[in-house]
Amino acid sequence: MNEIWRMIGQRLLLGVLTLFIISVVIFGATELLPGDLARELLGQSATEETLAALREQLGLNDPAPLRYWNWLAGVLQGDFGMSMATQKPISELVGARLGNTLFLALYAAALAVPFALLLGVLAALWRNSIFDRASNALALTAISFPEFFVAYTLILWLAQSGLFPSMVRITGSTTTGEMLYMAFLPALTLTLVVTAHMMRMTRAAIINLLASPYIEMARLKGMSPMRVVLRHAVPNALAPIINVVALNLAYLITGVVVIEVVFVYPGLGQLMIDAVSNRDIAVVQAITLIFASAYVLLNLLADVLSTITNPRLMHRK
Amino acid sequence: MENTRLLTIKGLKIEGRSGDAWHEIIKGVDLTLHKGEVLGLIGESGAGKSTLGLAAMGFARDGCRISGGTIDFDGIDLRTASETRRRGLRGKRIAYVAQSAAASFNPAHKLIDQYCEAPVVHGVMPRKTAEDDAVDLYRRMRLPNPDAIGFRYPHQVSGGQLQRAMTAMAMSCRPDLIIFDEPTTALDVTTQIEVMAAIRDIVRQFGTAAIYITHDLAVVAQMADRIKVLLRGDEVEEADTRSMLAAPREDYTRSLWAVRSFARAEHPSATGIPVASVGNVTAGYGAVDVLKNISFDIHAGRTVAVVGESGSGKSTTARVITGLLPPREGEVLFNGKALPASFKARSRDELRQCQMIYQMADTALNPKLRLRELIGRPAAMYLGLKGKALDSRIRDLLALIELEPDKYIDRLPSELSGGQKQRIGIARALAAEPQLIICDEVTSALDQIVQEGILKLLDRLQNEFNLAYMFITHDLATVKAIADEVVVMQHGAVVERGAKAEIFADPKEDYTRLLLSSVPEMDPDWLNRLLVARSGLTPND
Amino acid sequence: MIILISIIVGLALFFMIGVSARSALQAVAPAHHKPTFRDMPLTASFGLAVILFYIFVAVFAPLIAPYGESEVLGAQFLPWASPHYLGTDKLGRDMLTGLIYGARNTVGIAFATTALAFFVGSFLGLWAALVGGWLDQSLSRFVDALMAIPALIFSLLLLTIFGTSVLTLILVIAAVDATRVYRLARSVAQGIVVMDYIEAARLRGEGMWRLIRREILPNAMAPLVAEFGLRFCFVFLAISALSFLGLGIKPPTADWGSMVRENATLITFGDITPLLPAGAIALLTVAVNFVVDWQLHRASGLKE
Amino acid sequence: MTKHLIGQGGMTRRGLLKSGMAMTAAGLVLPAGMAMAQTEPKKGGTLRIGFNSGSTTDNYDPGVWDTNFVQVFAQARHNYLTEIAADGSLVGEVAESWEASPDAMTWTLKIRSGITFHSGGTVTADDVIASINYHRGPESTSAAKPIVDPIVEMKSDGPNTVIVKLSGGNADFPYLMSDYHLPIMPAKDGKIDPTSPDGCGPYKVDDFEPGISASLTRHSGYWKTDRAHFDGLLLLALPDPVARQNALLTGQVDVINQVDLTTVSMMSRNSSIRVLSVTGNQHFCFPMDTRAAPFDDNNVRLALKHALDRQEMVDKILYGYGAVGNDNPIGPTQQYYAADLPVNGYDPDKAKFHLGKAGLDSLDVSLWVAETGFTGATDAGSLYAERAKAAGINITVERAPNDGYWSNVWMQKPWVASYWGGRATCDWMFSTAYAAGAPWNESYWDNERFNTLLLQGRSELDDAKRAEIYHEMQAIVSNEGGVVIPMFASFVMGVSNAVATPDVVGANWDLDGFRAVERWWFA
Repeated sequence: MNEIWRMIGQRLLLGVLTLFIISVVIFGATELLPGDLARELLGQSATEETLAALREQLGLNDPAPLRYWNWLAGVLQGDFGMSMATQKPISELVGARLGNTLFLALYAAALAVPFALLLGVLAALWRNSIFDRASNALALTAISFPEFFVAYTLILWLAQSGLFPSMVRITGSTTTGEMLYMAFLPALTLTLVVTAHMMRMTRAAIINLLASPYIEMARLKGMSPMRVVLRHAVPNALAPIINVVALNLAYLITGVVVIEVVFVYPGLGQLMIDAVSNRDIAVVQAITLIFASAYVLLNLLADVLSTITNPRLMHRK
Repeated sequence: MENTRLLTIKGLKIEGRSGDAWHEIIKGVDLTLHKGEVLGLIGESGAGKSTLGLAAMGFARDGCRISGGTIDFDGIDLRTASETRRRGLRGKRIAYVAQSAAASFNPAHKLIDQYCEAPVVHGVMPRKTAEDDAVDLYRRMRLPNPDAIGFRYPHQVSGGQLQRAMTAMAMSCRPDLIIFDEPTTALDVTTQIEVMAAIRDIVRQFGTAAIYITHDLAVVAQMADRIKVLLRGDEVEEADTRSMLAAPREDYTRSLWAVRSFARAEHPSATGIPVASVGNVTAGYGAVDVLKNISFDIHAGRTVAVVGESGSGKSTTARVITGLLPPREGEVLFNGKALPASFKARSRDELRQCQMIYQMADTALNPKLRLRELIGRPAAMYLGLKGKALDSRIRDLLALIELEPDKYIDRLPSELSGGQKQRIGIARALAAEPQLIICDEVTSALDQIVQEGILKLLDRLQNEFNLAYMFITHDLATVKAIADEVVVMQHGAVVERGAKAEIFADPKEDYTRLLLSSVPEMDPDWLNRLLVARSGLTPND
Repeated sequence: MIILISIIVGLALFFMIGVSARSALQAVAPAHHKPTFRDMPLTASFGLAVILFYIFVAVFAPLIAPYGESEVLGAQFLPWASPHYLGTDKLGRDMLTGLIYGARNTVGIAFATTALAFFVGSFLGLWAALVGGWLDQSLSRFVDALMAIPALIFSLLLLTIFGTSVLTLILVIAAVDATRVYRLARSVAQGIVVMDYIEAARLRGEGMWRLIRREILPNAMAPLVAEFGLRFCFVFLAISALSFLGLGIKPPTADWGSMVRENATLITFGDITPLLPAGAIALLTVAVNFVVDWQLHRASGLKE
Repeated sequence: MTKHLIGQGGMTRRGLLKSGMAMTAAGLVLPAGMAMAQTEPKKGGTLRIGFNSGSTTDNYDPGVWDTNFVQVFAQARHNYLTEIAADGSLVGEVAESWEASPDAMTWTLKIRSGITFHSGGTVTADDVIASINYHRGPESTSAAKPIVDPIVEMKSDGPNTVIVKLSGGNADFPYLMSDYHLPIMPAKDGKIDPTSPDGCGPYKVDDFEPGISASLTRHSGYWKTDRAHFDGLLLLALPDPVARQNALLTGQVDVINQVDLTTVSMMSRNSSIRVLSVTGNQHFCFPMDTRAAPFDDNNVRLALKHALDRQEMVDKILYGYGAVGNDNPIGPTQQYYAADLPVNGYDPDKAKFHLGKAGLDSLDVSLWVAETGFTGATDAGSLYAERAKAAGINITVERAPNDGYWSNVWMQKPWVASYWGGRATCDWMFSTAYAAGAPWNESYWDNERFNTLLLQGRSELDDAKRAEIYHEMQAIVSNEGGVVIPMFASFVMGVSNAVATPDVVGANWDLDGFRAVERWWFA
């Protein structure tokens, strides 16, 4: 167990390093973007005079390294700063939307993960059967359509008939039940998008093991195919499956801008896009770091789980 | 006898698929096994031993199918029985012990869970009883700490113990028949004896019938009541063990027997500066010393065999000489001159002088390169050969290793047999025109007849080019065949070294004696005698 | 009922194409490859047939297309009837022509992008695995950092900085993809560099470049090629997603990703026009993956 | 990157300076009130509008509003000194009446009494002064700064009178005060609070989540009794055109703006909604740099003006929701519109003829476009290029990124796509975009005769003479100008049949001049 803690510690340190690299990359990238916050805020009606005034007010005239340093110093003290475009603290701006993003990600994961694993296991069990081929072809088809296209199709089928709403409107009084109902279509779209990947990986990971001597041993012990797959193959295929699930969970948190737009879902992705177009660097940085942390933490979680579920790593000689 | 008949196989045909075509692996074999009887199945790789063994369970591997004949197990026709019916027999009445217990135990579950699986699923006994039973059987199998060992995971248990645990697991439902598929092949000689003894005892205790598959005649001689010899899916002959050993009827059987007789003439004793000299080398990975102060010399035209069990530091010694592992202390001299410790610091010519042949030709040859490049590259690189000169050199080398140049020059390694691949490894080493060749277990993955061919080739080349060989092996028979000098290693240290004749005739050290005495002999009573002789000397496993 | 019929017709087509492609390939293949094609599953031969068809269309687009790439011919959104068998688009351009030229542009761009990503990504990945140590660590950390930035957002940033010409689009998507390729190439190569033949080559004194090119790369090809197939298809989707965010390929260059985006609004009214480019992408994706699956299966040596 | 990365891009991006206000010589003082539809409006209900815009940076600061979400949101909670009525006339709002000195340099505004803020206070002259002052001065970052810059001094004369002194005579001043950046907000210590939603408009804010939604309820003390019929409003940001359409079709909203024209015909088949479209002065154009070759030769300009099929553009880019333009920025609804000008139609031969006069056989030019230029600019460019081929003109359509289009492409590249939100008066339009030296003279056009006429027209008070002057100016622009204006684009809205609209719907801005929230009602 100590080794796990040490691994977690090491990986968290590496994660911090990763986040630092990312913050430099993103800061550099936003610096390179044409135009600046002042120009974006004032829009086309900007004059040189008003631009200069606004730049002075926002402190945009400081050299870039100094601004980065100020930002970093704030972050190290736990203060992500203010959104300059909206003049609101980042935490206030990001807080609710982060909740929404996580809700949608978890909702979609709750649908997609069991579904994908079940399909993957069944496809491996009945490999090369009609079921296997059909689910594979369908899964491939689902991922080969752009996300917004899948979303529009679902709207055509499920929203226009009035079965589910095509847009999500969250107010203070929205209950979880209502949320589940309203967010069903976005969650379903995401499910279709990520299922294929997880299912194919599950199937491949299991089939990959079926040539192992211990699988043959299990069969020679007279175990049923279902038991062979579930009890003998799956526990050993967990590492790749956990990894692909983590990767897709990370995607569900970080990569759903398009879905947010189509279903008017107030998540972090839209906020991020807005912030980029406004050159609101503090917000871009904060959201990128949230996304990157999600990625880093999920990968870490995946590795920890892979370790815990692997007796070879858990029980040394 | 008729009523004690347990397994009757008649005219069994099994086909394997390559692509769309099916070809026969087993070409109509008969087999009869009585209750409590042990039948030895022997043959080289590709003889169909395992396939036949599995067929006795009504089982065909993926890509294989039983295409003819009958398999009658205690009145049940395994070919026509439903899959469910067959599943009901497997593990319960017919059990299987695989070659590599390390690979055949599921790494995700504890030993005892895997032990209990068959009895519980087949409804033979409840879990609790099964657990108690496991401990009992572990004890009978003379496993250390039988109460606790079941609660370990496979990777926490040594190979020999795992093999016994697997035999115990096969016994869990007290089957009528156990198929042992080369259960001791992967083990060191000293461990092999323990396992053989344990298996033999338990089979006798429960009166279980067994099919014992192996390629090692000496092993089968200890285990089986009867022996059946297979060659490429056909039966060669079958006879009672003692009569088979005494008087094999068929030429093929005799040729199997004869392999052991190869021995080359001893070379004149060493003179002059050794080609390579390992001087007081201590080396290791991290803080652990794998080699502890070892020294030995290799002279031109002579073969030094480095012998020891797995983990004794044989291969590490080779890594020190080649420069892959710079030693912590000591040095390697080449023709009296110190070599840079790391291969990266060595000159091209220094690299050329010392070549290596690997155990697994499959991993030692780049599977995507053709022989022309595999062999030609060292010649082009070290000797600067190009074009015609290079081509003719490659052809010469192929001819040297007895492969027809025109036929083989553009082949891929996958288009060669195991022995041919090993020959390519030899040709590649020769292409550099070295003084020293390190042979790391070069024959241990090969069948005995093929082994002999390789050894003869190596011997011829040594005479032709006055090569020095460092011959790493765990197989004392090979040592006997080819070595001039022997270095015995254990736990990273040299236990004993000297001329082959001296070592074999009069080993000075206990370990050397243990090693030598553990080599199975083709005498059915050898194991009994040895166990009696050793009863004072308990194994350290 | 219509769905049922179309499924039956689809399956029939699938088998027809698959079987005939298999026999055709067998007939034209060189002798020692004949067994390869004889053994291939129907899905793979179907996939191969589709891919060859796409390549044919892409190469000979100007010869096949009934009209010019940007030619405005008549009213917009004409129904499917002669002479516009797939109707016209919103400017009155022939839909079939657009799809045919789209094949050329889309497949061309996707190929260039993926090839570039693989060249850079696999070289760095193999290099890192081979050299190991400090180089491996720093490269891997950097790539980890880049991968932690969501791909879409990262490409969006880069495209905003560098503009949206076809060249920058290729470079940016390739850069993002290269990180994924690096990871794969590195992990595959880590399995290869421990092989004895690499040790033998190192002991022989081979240089880095030759080790990568002759010793490692040929053995890493199978998984890399499989990944190539997948990445290749994802380029279409990336272009499509980017054009959703307003950063796709510039007209009049017709590409399927942008065509899907352009017509996607129609789908909510049950119009099937957007299905054409989307279907073209989907068909190619499925086809490529069928072939990739087959190749992987062959490489894995599983007998089933 | 544009502000509207998502969706179809905003029409109102360029805000104030491209907006226009009617300036009629006779309209300096007009009574309040306007013609309403015959049916008696009903009270009640919550109007839900889906907007094509909405950003997380949207806020209450009047100096930065630039998308129709905030513009309508502003009109919903604020009143202005003046208002452009649906018919284009100017009416008083907070200002009851106004009066100018003879040199039009000093204006006296009479503040309507009895108007209350949501927070309770009454609107006074001080509030008005503070509200306008917010946009003035060196620290101001307001987009309306150029409008209020000519104000030299503002002072109150009692609680209901404001006196404004200008640096130069400007007969347009009351029009300027209707600008959406200039709401009247409560003053405290002579300053308004730009972060406060407080206003004296018809609705007060309950909740505002930038980039997502805003909800409002009726201000019980609102002074207009014949307006603001809804109990409440819900404004939703629905940037994706499909999401917007579906929201309307499935009854999740009552009104949407910027209907996706590709599918408008299919949408309109739905019997529960109707498509509302008004054509004003909003026009799409292709200005060229008349200083640079080859556009410095009017023959080339004429050739280009005859090389495009305007009707086809209206049909295919606007799907019929618009009108053909004649390279004249003055629209048919305007007072001095010259209806009898010869039409610059699609005529490849004529284009060739003009090209020949310029001494050219063929012409290769690049046209820079982006969707921010105008919605459909890329397609319009493709169409233009396709049609111009027949005249031997090869147009290379260069699609520029939306982001930075207005700073890096527009007025930087020799030939670009652009649009104007519309101008109600000739003087305003011409002096902004066609007068020599004007900052937004996007064609860098300098026509002596035209410039002289512009000054004459501004000072001319006689209607007939003005008509004559503006007629000539339009002819000059159409024939010699450097801007190709192929079409006038309508504002196209989707409206649920549950919503009733007046007979006359404002065409100066989207959604009934941003005032749908106040002028419409549930049937």
